[in-house]
Amino acid sequence: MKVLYFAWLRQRTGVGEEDIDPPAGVTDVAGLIDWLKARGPGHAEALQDVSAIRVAINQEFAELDSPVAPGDEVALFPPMTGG
Amino acid sequence: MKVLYFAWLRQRTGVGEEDIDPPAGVTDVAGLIDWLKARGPGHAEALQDVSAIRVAINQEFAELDSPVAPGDEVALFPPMTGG
Amino acid sequence: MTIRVQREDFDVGAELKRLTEGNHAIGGVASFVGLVRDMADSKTIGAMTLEHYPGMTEKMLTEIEAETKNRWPLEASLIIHRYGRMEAGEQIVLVATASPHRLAALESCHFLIDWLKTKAPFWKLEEAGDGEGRWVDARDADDAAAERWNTGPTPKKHAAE
Amino acid sequence: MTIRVQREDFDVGAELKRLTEGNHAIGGVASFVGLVRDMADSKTIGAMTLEHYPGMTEKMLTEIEAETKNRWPLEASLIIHRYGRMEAGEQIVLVATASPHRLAALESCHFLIDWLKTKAPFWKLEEAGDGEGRWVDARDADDAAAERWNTGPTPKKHAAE
Repeated sequence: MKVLYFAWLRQRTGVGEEDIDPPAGVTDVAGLIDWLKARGPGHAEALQDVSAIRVAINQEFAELDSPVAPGDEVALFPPMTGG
Repeated sequence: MKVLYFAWLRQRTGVGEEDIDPPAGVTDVAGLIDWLKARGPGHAEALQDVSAIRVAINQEFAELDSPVAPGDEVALFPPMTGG
Repeated sequence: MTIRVQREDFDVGAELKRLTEGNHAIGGVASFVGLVRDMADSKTIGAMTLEHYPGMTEKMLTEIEAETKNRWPLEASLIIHRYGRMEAGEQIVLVATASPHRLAALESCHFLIDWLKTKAPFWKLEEAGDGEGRWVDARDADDAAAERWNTGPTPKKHAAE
Repeated sequence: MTIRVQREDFDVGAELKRLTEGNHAIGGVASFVGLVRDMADSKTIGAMTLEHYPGMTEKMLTEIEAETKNRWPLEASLIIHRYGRMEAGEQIVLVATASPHRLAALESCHFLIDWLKTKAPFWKLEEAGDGEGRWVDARDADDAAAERWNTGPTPKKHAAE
């Protein structure tokens, strides 16, 4: 599974992209975020407030209860501010 | 008094602009239009349906009961279609 | 704040560039260009001639622009309206507004063209395929579009969006 | 129907010209240009950097453009969005729509920029005068502006205005 971080999530985790292999118990976005928090203090800080995080799975918007599977590209980012 | 005609009012009257000297009894736009109708068959045809005519006095929009006076510039035209 | 009534064509890119040049308070520029299209009421149109009321045209455009500035916080605005004969595909009119705020630019541009259509003294004579000239009728939809800005819940001035 | 996501600046005049060239069915072109302004929340901004999600950006812009075409009768449309570092006064984004009808062009242009602001994966990092970078917060007003197009009485397709 590939995880991408953008904007302040990228800055706080200190990584733009990482390949991960979460355990079988991680089946949805909420579970994935919980598991990612344990990767270090930067991750823990970046991911502590899930209400501030938006998610896309394979470049489609998703929710906290959306299922994730091996091979997915999961992106975590703040609300968008383009235009 | 100067009268200007635009669009199909200009075409039907056959004149774009004319200097006129209406009698003292002509005191408002409606009276002026009635008086102008007698200037010829083109004028009579152009001015027969006052509901199709818009008016400006001295380049400000006016109504049928707006007063007119010697020295005024009165313009008669159909509803506008610019833009 | 610029108003021009002219026979000749205009360069949209150059005009928009001039509108914003050096003004870094501008966050958004909205514009509308009206063109002569080749169809009207299911008839083919080759060209049209725009007649106007010199003097009153400039006066009305100035009033419309002043009203726009009164309603929205604008940094710059522009109205260019052509008159005379124009063929299908030619540009007729350009309105543009620049504001710190996106919504103010978009709304004021929409307002400018809606009001211009019913309040500026222009008249269109279309040349149909048969060579006949036909004065275009005013459309109820245009009156309704202009009227909407009188009755709608438009705030007087957005301090911010 | 054109979508471009690019580092370099764009020429609004040339883009709008290309949009309408040779298409005489077009009666109106509406456009919006977003610029970097030098003030935000009462702070002076010297420059900003736009980060985006390559791949998903193009995908979302394509979906937004398709939705726009589905709602309004358009002859042509254009979205150009830049990324990377831009200084105050620089152009960030251009959206433009061309339709036989004025109202369709104006409304669809407004819709495009409103939806783009909340649905395209871009993030702004502002450089304040003190050299500090600050990630811009999403604004409730932008969400409301985008939401309006879901609940408003927008007709599916205007046959004519």
